[in-house]
Amino acid sequence: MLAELVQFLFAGLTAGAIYALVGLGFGLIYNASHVINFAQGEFVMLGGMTTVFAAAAGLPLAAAVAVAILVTVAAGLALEMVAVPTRNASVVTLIIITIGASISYRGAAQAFFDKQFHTLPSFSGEDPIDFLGAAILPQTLWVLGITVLIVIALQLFFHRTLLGKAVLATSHNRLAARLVGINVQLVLLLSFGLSAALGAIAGVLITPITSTNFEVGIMLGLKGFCAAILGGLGSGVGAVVGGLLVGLIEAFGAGYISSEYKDAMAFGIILLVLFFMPSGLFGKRTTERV
Amino acid sequence: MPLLEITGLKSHYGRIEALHGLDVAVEAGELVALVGANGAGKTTLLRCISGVQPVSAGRLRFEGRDITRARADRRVKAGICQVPEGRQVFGPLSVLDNLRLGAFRRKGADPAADLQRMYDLFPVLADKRHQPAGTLSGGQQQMLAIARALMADPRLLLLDEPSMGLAPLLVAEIFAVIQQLKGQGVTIFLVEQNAHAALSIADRGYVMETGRVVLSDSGQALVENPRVREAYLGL
Amino acid sequence: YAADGSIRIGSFLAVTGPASFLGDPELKTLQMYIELINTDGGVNGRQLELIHYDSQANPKNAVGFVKRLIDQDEVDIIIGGSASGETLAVMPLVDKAEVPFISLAGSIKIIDPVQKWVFKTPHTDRMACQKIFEHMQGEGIQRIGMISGTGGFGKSMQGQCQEVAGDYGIEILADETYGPKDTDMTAQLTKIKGTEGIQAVLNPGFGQGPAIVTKNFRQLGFEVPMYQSHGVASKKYIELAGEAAEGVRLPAAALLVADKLPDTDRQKPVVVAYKQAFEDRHGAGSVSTFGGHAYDALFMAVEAMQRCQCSDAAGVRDELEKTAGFMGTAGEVTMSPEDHLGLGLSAFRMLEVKGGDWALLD
Amino acid sequence: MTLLKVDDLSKEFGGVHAIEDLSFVIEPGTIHAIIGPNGAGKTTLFNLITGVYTPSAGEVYLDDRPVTGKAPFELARAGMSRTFQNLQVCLNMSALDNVMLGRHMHLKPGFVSGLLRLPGVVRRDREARQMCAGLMDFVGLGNHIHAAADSLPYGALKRLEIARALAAEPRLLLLDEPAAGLNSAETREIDAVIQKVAERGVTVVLVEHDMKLVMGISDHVLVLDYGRKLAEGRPQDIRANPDVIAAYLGTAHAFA
Amino acid sequence: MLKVLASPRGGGLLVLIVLIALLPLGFQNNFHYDVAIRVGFNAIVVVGLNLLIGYAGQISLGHAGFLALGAYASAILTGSHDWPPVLAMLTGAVGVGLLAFVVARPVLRLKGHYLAMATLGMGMIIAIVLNTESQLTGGPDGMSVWVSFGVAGLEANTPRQWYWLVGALLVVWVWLALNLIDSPFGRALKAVHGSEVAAEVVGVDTTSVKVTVFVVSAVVASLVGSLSAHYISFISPQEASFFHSIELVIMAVLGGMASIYGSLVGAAILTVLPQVLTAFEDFEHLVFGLVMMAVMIFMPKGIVPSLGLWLAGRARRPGGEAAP
Ligand SMILES: Nc1ncnc2c1ncn2[C@@H]1O[C@H](COP(=O)(O)OP(=O)(O)OP(=O)(O)O)[C@@H](O)[C@H]1O
Ligand SMILES: Nc1ncnc2c1ncn2[C@@H]1O[C@H](COP(=O)(O)OP(=O)(O)OP(=O)(O)O)[C@@H](O)[C@H]1O
Ligand SMILES: [Mg+2]
Ligand SMILES: [Mg+2]
Repeated sequence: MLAELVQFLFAGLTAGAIYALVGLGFGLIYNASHVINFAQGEFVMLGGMTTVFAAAAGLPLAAAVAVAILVTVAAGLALEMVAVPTRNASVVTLIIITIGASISYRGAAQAFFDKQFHTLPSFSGEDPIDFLGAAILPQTLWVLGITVLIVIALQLFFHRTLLGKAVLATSHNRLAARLVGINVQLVLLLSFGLSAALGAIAGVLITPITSTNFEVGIMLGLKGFCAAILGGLGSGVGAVVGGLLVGLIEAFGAGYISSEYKDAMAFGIILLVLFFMPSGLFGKRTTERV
Repeated sequence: MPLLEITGLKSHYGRIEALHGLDVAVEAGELVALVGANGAGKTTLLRCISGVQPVSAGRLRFEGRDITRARADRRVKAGICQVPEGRQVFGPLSVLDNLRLGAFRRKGADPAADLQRMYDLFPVLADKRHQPAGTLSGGQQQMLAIARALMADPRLLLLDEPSMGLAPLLVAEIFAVIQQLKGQGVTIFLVEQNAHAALSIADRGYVMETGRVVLSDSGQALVENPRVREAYLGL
Repeated sequence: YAADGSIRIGSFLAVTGPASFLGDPELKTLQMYIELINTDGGVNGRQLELIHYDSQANPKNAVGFVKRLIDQDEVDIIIGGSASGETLAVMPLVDKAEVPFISLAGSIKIIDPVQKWVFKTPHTDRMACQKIFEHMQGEGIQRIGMISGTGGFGKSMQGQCQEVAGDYGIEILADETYGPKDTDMTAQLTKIKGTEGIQAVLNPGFGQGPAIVTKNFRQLGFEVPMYQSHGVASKKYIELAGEAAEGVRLPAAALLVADKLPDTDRQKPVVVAYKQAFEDRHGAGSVSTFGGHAYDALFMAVEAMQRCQCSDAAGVRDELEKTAGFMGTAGEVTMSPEDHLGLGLSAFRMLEVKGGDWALLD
Repeated sequence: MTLLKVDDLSKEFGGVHAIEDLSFVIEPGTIHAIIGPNGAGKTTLFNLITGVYTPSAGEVYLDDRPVTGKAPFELARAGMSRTFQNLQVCLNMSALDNVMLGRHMHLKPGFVSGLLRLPGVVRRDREARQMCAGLMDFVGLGNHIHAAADSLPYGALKRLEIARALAAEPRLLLLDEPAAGLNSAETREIDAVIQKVAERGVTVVLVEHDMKLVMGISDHVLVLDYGRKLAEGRPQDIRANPDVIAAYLGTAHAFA
Repeated sequence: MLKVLASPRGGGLLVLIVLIALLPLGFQNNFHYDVAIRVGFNAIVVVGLNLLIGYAGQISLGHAGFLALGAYASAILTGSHDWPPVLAMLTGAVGVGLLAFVVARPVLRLKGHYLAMATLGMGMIIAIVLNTESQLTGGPDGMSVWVSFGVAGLEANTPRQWYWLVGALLVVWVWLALNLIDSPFGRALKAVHGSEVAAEVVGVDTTSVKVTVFVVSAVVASLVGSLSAHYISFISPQEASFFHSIELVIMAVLGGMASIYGSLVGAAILTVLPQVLTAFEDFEHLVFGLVMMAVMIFMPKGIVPSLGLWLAGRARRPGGEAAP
């Protein structure tokens, strides 16, 4: 019984950590621009796919990962440069631009890589670790560990550094940000670049678990969006809690109730949470006054 | 050589020309006031100077260097700071963070000392330093906007209606601060609806009407000018 | 037919979207062989022209494209429909327009009841269930757990297997599902593992899902055998699941074990040739039974046209129905007015993954 | 009968008492000013009265009936209308449409009648359009009638809000710093507007830091400080009140 | 000329009618009718959605769910229960209307991206139910709709008949929508977008406005779902998918937010474009994405409003940053 429960728990944590990683990327761009980047999942895809193909081309794995991060960051910067100069565009317009970008990245991956699924070797083997009778893959621990590291780094960046504050300021009021001397363009490039890098790292980390192909970004992006919203947009801790929660609901839902409706349960619970906490679990209440 | 020299400045919103070729000069250490009716283009002018509003013709020179195309953040670095119309504080950030961001472009300054100066100036900001700026009252936000600009240690301070929404006591105080800053050698370009007070302390003043400078003279002369008295001072 | 005298072959395949690993090799196969046939002088002295649209496995897109193929492109025959949903969606259209249509999808509903203009090449999902259960019966397995994908294929297999299980004295004690893009299935598998008396686990599904299921299956240390369906019948599955795939059993066409077939096997020349041709062009290990479905459809059609020396719809259809002893990648096909599939259970082979490759079980 | 009665009203924001145990009444047909230092709670009070915030404690009565907790639109329909210190203008609409919005509840704004464009809708709309253009003229926006709201300068937006509030034909009009951003000459125009409105029998409550305006037109002044009542009375008394001078007006202030 | 086109009842509708009347002259085969009919269906849904998204500023990423519910109601009621199509359609619409009404209040309290998430979740739940309850819905393989659509003996069977039916419905709906946005209700709708508090304090019950338009757009989607189910004679859970919802939103935004005619243009472009792009084969998706981005970058307000502004010579220069 306990073993089963622990197994469900880790099933949830595995999926959840993946969602959390993607959710963090959403938060990063949101924090700088108030844009929901629907191409976030494609960053994850590009990270995984580029690594696979670079490795297949003969690069050692570490070099392949570096190449993948570079390629993905370039994709992120390119997105920022074409999308954000559309300054007086509404948020919805920007969302549509990022959807267009996600379709393009997918299309490019399909045309220049292939349509097959691919996988990468696990970082430290496939032998499951026994924990209270449950079997856990070492790769899951990698994902969880790096997620924690990233969230700490982001937390420090946004709460402890002036540059982090400048990023937040930029998203809230671009005019005022320029008036206090923030190089808005640079801040945006920085956050898109970081977010892409984060996506690429996520892609490399999770490919051994989930495998990758040119379309994996869609569902990962969607789940990452759920994580970011459930946790409260812009909150790093929120994205992680949101991601893990979605993963856990799915795992426990599948384990104890119905595997067919586990996704519906996750969405249902997100809806319920939002009804009572309209800005997510850790989201800032709006501070604008009339 | 004037600190700020504007020649033939034009600016557009879409195809509508809001500024029709302005010539304005501000000497170093001067306090210059700009008055004009609603929609005269005062705010537009200040935004052009700060580089957040595109210039369609004309030149802006700061210390003799052409800054017409310079990025806004470069101008801040060069010492041009603005208290914008409508406060524009960073709502979700704390008061303290707003102030720190005011000094974003300053290297090597001692923020603690400057912060203390701001808290002395506006004690309420010290009380509320950890609150999100968006929850402040209108007047408190105005104080924050002023303090934020001062944190940058400006050489040219652009003030767009700094007394708006402030209680009478504070209005008097703001004008005192402006004079004090001038005493410290800060050059000030002041847009103010409280035209009487502004012109009274200004070295010189400009009067704008629908995108043009129609009058410029010493502050005192403008206060006494019958046309100004009638149209802007309500006397 | 077309003004330039060529024979037009229309096709709609799920080249992208959730079923892209079906549509992609199918399209590649069609393209490759039509090119080859054309360099050999075409069919009945006429060139073949392929007109293809990517349906993304969305029935609505498929309906639109089939209308386009019929009304605008005026094709002579349609080959396509990688997935069952899109095939079922367009069947009324081809029926009304009276265009011969060979489907590449699995569902038994496509040919049962028989529709005049609709044929199909792959084994049905029902046959796969039967083949698997037949094997289980032989192994003395009576109680199983099942974990299926919720996509069209998995869901259909799930239903069919439930229906025929009783015929083989098999009881499905646990019946779990997972979404097509799920990243972790240990929760469902844990539940199956906790079910008393399970002697085997069956996982119908396609895409990366079965590979994850397989890995999770090993992770949890199951001691019973795992059965997969023909939905994973490509080398890719072994690659993705890695060592975890060792010992997994599945029913599949002979194509997967082309080289290992005894030389006496009548199917051997066909599958070896196809495998060679495909892998020469798209890389070693790239062949799958899915592309083979397209191969079978194309050549069945071509042979029908050659037999009747015609390409008009009615002629080709009638001739297709008379297909007999056609040796394709899926097996030997003999159609009749009552059977628009023409494959028997024997066309399926039971395979097992051994040493990172397929091995014949029988 | 009192028009508005505020009884022991309090509002707390996470420990900050923006309004504390405040009580006062407003008689119909008067101009009532509320002044006080920045952060005294004036805007919060407006938000409480108009239903934008719900009070932590206390009651608001309109025509002696309790209206605490009612939604802003219900209070608007009961005869309240207001402007905002932090402008609330619909920038996606034309200036005139913003004012027309003020007429909303007088136009029988049904969904079906709008869908079918029944003759009554057209007629009422045309009349409203005329009336609202007149109102814009009245507040000094005559030359902005066809402008897009997002192209108006700050001062014009403030007046636009006044016109919108007037279009609702309220019995009780609450103005939050109507003269902010206006120069002295323009303030005088607003002064005249307010007086004319009051003459028509509308009760006006005014929050304003321009003492010349406040002292010139109000019948009654309420002074807030730290969310509490500091003083209340006729303008001339308030001006001389040492507490008010110390907390708000300042001695240096030479008001005419 | 453009002013006339852009002014609601000043001729735009006439142009639309003439266009619909003359278009068949250029049609060479049934496929062309088919594309036009699908443009029409999409346009009707998108006009409704634009009332919600473009005018009231409330995003929904779940409307495909409502559309699919309408489609399934029609399929199931006419198929398994032998109901007349119109009755089935109306029953579906009432059901969807009720559902939308029930969820509207809590959902529409949310703002921006949170609202997007909630509506997306709602649509996903609908899609999952349709996918899972295969006894009723046929599961992922979908189900056929055998009954032809008809009222009182008049049936739509040929593409031509469908074309005129859809064309007529589109014209009526566009006319109604144009009326609506030019009415006090429409002003309230726009005000909800502009500033909810401002609308509230002049007596607009913003909640009820939002709920009304949400329900209306859902019902319109449901009706179109029913009709298109009969037209295509097949439905699948993909109708309810998140992609379909997104596709509808893209049509609204691409054509132009808060623009009725924009919705028509958006629907037309997004329906026709994929047919054109098939020529690019492997690069189809890449090109499609790039086209979408390019349109939104160069016409951030959407095609119709941006062209309108541009032609009217009032296009804002880029970089003019308005205070938020
Ligand atoms: N975003 C905009 N779009 C179009 N026109 C604008 C925009 N902003 C300002 N204008 C126009 O530019 C002119 C100058 O406006 P500006 O804001 O500079 O005036 P101002 O002198 O600061 O007025 P106020 O005293 O009210 O602040 C006005 O006629 C105004 O209508
Ligand atoms: N949402 C909120 N959260 C926290 N504190 C708030 C909030 N709203 C108002 N306050 C606090 O309540 C106090 C009263 O604010 P209010 O805006 O009512 O002042 P005011 O009298 O209108 O001032 P001003 O003249 O500057 O406009 C202020 O100290 C403010 O910081
Ligand atoms: Mg201004
Ligand atoms: Mg206030």
